[in-house]
Amino acid sequence: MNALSRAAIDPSAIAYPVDNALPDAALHRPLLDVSGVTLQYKTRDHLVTACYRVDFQLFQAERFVLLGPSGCGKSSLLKAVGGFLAPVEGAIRLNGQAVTQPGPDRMMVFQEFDQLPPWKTVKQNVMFPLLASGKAKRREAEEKALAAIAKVNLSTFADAYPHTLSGGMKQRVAIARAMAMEPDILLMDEPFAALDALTRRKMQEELLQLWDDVRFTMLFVTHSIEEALVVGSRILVLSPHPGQVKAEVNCHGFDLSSTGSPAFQSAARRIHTMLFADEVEADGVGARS
Amino acid sequence: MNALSRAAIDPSAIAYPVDNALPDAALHRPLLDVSGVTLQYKTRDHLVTACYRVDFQLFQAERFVLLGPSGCGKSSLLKAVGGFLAPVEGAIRLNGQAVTQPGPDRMMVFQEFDQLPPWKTVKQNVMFPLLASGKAKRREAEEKALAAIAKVNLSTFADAYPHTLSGGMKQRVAIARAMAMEPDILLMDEPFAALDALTRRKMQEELLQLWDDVRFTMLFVTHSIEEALVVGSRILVLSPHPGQVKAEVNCHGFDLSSTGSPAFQSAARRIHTMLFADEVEADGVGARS
Amino acid sequence: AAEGTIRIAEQFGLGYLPLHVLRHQKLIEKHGKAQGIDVTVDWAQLSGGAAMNDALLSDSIDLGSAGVGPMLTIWDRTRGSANVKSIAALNSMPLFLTTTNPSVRTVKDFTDKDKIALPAVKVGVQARILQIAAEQAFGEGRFDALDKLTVSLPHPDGTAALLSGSAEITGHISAPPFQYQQLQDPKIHKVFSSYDVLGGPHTFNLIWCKEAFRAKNPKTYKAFLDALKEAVAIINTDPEAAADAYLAQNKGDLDRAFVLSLLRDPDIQYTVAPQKIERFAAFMHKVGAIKNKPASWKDTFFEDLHGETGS
Amino acid sequence: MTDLSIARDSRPDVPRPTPPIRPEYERGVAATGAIGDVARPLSPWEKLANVTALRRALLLAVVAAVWQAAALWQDNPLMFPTVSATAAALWDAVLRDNLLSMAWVSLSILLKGYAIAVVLAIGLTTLAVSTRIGDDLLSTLTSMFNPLPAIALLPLAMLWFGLGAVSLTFVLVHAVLWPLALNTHAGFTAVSETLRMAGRNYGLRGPRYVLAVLIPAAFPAILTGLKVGWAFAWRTLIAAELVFGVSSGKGGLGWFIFQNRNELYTDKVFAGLASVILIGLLVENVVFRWIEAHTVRAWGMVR
Amino acid sequence: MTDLSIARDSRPDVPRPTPPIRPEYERGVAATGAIGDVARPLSPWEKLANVTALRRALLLAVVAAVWQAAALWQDNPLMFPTVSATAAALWDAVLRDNLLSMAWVSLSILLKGYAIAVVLAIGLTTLAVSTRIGDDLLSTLTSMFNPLPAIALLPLAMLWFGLGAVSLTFVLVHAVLWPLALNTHAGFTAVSETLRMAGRNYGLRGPRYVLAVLIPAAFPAILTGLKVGWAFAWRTLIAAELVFGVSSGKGGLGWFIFQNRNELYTDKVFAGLASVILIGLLVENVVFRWIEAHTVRAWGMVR
Ligand SMILES: Nc1ncnc2c1ncn2[C@@H]1O[C@H](COP(=O)(O)OP(=O)(O)OP(=O)(O)O)[C@@H](O)[C@H]1O
Ligand SMILES: Nc1ncnc2c1ncn2[C@@H]1O[C@H](COP(=O)(O)OP(=O)(O)OP(=O)(O)O)[C@@H](O)[C@H]1O
Ligand SMILES: [Mg+2]
Ligand SMILES: [Mg+2]
Repeated sequence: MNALSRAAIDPSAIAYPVDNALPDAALHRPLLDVSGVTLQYKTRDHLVTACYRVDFQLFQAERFVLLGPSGCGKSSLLKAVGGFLAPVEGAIRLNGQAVTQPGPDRMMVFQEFDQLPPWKTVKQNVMFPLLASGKAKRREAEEKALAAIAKVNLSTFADAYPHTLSGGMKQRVAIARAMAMEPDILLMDEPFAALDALTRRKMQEELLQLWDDVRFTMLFVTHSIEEALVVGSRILVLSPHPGQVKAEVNCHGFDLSSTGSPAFQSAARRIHTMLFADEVEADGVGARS
Repeated sequence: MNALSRAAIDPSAIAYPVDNALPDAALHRPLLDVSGVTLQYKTRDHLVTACYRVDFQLFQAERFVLLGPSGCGKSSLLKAVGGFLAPVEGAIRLNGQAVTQPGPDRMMVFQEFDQLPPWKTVKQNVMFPLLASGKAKRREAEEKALAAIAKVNLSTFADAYPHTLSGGMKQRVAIARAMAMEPDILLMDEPFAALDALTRRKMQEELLQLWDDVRFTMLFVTHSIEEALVVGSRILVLSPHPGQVKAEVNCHGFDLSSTGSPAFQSAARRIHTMLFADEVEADGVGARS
Repeated sequence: AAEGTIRIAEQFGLGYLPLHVLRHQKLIEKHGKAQGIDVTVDWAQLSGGAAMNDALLSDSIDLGSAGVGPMLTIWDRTRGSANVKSIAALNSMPLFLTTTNPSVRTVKDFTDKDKIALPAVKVGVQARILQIAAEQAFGEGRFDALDKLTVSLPHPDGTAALLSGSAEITGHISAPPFQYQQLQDPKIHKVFSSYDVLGGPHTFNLIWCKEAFRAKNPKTYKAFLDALKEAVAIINTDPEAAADAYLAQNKGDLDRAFVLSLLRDPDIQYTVAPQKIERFAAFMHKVGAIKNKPASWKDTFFEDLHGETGS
Repeated sequence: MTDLSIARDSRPDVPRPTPPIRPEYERGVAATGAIGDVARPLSPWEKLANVTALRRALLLAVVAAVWQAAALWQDNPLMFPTVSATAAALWDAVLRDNLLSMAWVSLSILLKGYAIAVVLAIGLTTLAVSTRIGDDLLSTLTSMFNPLPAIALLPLAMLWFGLGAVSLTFVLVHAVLWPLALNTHAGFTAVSETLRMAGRNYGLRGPRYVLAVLIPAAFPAILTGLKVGWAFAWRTLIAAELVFGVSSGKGGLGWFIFQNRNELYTDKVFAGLASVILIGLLVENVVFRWIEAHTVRAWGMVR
Repeated sequence: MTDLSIARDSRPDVPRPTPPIRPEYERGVAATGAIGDVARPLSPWEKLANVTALRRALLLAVVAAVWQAAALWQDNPLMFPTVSATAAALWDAVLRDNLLSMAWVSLSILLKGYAIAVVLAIGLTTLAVSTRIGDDLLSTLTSMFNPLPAIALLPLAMLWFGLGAVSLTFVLVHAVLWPLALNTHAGFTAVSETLRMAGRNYGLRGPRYVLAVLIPAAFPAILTGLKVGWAFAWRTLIAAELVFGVSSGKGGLGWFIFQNRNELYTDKVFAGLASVILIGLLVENVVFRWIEAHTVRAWGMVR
């Protein structure tokens, strides 16, 4: 049941399980195209560059991970893709169309604990986007919500208000809310950061299971290399603040059962070196523009 | 520079470096005595038991870790020790005195991102408790604050307001704020959860360094077994909701350099089994009273 | 309004007794029938001359009733446009300056320690009368000599202040019945009556309307005027009935005997003909409150009453 | 990475406590299915003190006692009648002067104006958060009209709506609209960025967004606005009734107060004011408390 | 742990897209020391539209135009004068009637009353958040006194403070205190639990806690209260000056309005109201905007 006890698998032997492959065209046009995107925040007396000329592409059904040190602009990039933040340079295109506003096709799990409307119970919170986006009628929404809540182990708290939940429980509600939507694109910002090892593993499982069922496209922010390898199929490594692209690494070969394997360990070590090579000399994570 | 490259050390060979040991009396009276503490929340239509008859003792200069699954009452216990939550059963005694109210002797790092007064810049935020508690005059406070901010790598953001910081940066400010106080007792609630691997490691180092300088007593909540082993000297393992004491485990033998060692791995595995033994059968993390 | 309806606004107090009587006895309806029309009367109660004029100018009412001051003001301002004029006077009443200060015998005796309450500093009827009295006492042009002592207070508050003796108010010019209630208190005495100041009885309240109303509703207008005349006649011949009408309109449990004693007071006269309007207008013109000076009281009245002897 | 041993040596003068090494242990976990409320029982006195209604009633009694004492000491019934005189006058007014129906007249006009103002305020603030020009409009109109007293609107109200209930309603709307809009707008702008983003993420826009996200999120501020608006509706109504007076024979509480003031029945004036106070207490302690308990308090948005 | 292959087989009808496998790459990182503002330049039109003052001035011009048109259409200068007539009257009043010094008289009394009310409100709410009985007291007093119109306090004010500025100040305090206290208290209760705990963790208690934590944390709500209070101070002052204002021959704006209304100089009445409006706009757009920009906006507490 837990990864440590699993046998190691050679990652190079694992490839995508191609069963009902789509036509080529859909495969070779990226779903999401982020090109040369610079994000900046203007504050009263400063101008903060969150990330600088970042490019990456997401193809359909990819599980794309943004990995980088604290403050390198991961959340900002996710918000830009979500349509909440306009790039000052470059463009973000979804299916060839520039992203200008948020929408329920891109469900987002935020990093903050206060993303749950406090006036709705856990169940209502999970139903909210289903109803608001017209994706389900009340009855169906309720069923889906209860199923999602059960997946994150909060069934007994279905009627509790968010302010009575612990930090990790709030994050799980947000995860359930996003998963219940079965969106085309799922944007997740460190969703599992507040969770203990077991809960986290269970959530990862549920997420991968859902992906396998629905084959949504996922953009996932994490600060854990292990999580990136397990959850993602491709990893974008960002430099420290202001974030720039350092590398893109494939990791579709790993899943939850590979964490102990030597291939996994060496991939982790490789990314670790990539991420923190400069730090060893500079020993500074933040630099302000 | 990083743990993965370090040689393994036999943990049983490491003991406390006893240099200027205090008289016996101080050693054998616990600084903090939590006995039979049950914590409950009353909501409008429910009564939630956060933890049930928890006992533990903290001796001076101990680094005591609370470890348990999401929602098991770790934060609640910390709040009770902080003086924010009164136990409905049992007692919490500090130096033999019942804890009735919060105070600057027990500096707390909260789990939530909104713990920084938004009307103060990073520097002012770190200076705030120093000034408010009268621990330092303005000049000295400023010096201490800047030093602490440098330790968490936020010097360039010293004059930024909290709302312009990323989640991880906010947590680092809170850590700097607590460390600058050099308190007798430090209460930390998943302080490193939002941090990437490198930053997290750096924070752990700084914390242990400070402990070694000041020898404060620390109560530390984490959901990461590895972090518990590295940061703590003793670990309290809690059962799932409502939290009860499952075990107390010594881990003063491990430090940042031991993470790769077999002893460390086996300790981690042992705690993992302890924590999640029931789950394998029950497969449920939360149960409501 | 179309012929057959009339909207009248009245106020509280004995001054409006003719209106109370014609309302109580449904005299307008009666005289309407005599004209061959069914008149519906809408009554409104407003609380002062300014509100009255606002209501009239905004066509919220057809007939407004208040003191001489507001009438002259609106007459002056609407000359050449809406042409508001008086229909009739309602009464002649004296206004008393009363005081609690035993050393005050004439207006000259007021010192800076005294305060004289009146409803509207500088602009109300009471203020004008005080100004006329001041001019008489201190000499030509010194009409504003006492203005610095005056304080705006509604009648009831001024009366309460004077009676209770607790505020620094030592003088008051109000109107019936307040001034009579005050004089029942032995600590309070009269300094002057406006009749002395103006040299005889003078009109206190009138009722007026726009020229257009009279032109468009001649029958209704006539019915009203006839009713008013009858009401005045009733008051003068049958004070008991008038007192009943007053008490019925004002619901409060004022002492009937007190009301009757006021109605029998020779100073209080009910007549549709104006008195001393010209004197008043001349003063207001002199101090710049009105721009036009009526050559005679008739300028400010519709011609229906021009046959009466007024002044 | 810093070498701990160096740091250690650098501060040899500080006492360096070292914790004892204690034995490890493991424990069985008790079944906790049936943990009930283990709170310590309260003393009867504490229980009584917990009844808000009781505490507030006591407080009211104290206020009344202070009033009575002050009135007796002043001994000036024409300006400041005692509580007992006021209570007697109130009772008398209810029985003989139809005070209740007058209060009802006022209340019904007030509720109408209040309701219209609430709708307008929501509309205006929705506009203000949706477009920048709407924001300018709200801010400009509010700073222009909010300071204007009802009396200033009187002539205009009469000009447009004539004498009577419509004008009163207009003045009431003016009294309630601006403070409510100010509070609502401030509440809207203070909604956390994350909640906003969550709402917009669901595809909510325009009025649906305001209704489903901003209004509940800003509800504590809106509630304050409603309370302030309620109070000022009364203030304005009473003041306006004095000026507008009555038409077609139906006076409200303001008229009652004015009438009795004119006849120097100060105890009745105070009775009229007391009924305003009583209605205020009732609305605060029943209506607003209920709303609060079922919204912002249940949601943990306020303490 | 669920076996993925089972789940996969259970939904064979759904198309199962599979992403392409792309080559990996590594890149050098550019030096970013000198990244400046890379925002796209705005068109002149956008730049103009960004000047708040300009937008609001335009808005004012539109309001004035609507007023002028409505007044011309009504054609009733005695009830509703045109903008131009009002402006002329305003100019005339400034030159000949000492309007500026009258405005100053009003303003200085208003500021005094306002300041006292602010202090009282802070005190009362501090009490209310510190003790339960204080909470009851605030809630009860507010719901009792807030609905009372200033005119109701007239006899009491006269009784206690006599005529003149002190009574006026008293009435002003009444106008400002309750809404401000309501807003402040609501703001206090809505401060996030975490911030409260952080503050108390520093050992802050009582007034220091309120000053250092609650007031800044509740500042958006307090600011709203200050704005509402400011507006109601004006409303009340103008209404109350009619009664109290001119005892020593120095009338304020309210007196100016009252006097001209009595004499049917409607253009001057509107000129008086216009100066209230102008002061309101000035205070909102200069004073309150400045405070907002340097507090809640700088702190990211409001959008
Ligand atoms: N609202 C804001 N205003 C100004 N600057 C901001 C704002 N939000 C983020 N920033 C800045 O942008 C940079 C990137 O922030 P972001 O939140 O994207 O980082 P992150 O990669 O998500 O970090 P973390 O892992 O700590 O969450 C930071 O330097 C931060 O200071
Ligand atoms: N304010 C509250 N009101 C009611 N119930 C609460 C409140 N805060 C916490 N709880 C409940 O108490 C239990 C323990 O919460 P707590 O925050 O202590 O958990 P935790 O161990 O810190 O979890 P996590 O690791 O997810 O932060 C949970 O079941 C939660 O629902
Ligand atoms: Mg982030
Ligand atoms: Mg917690």
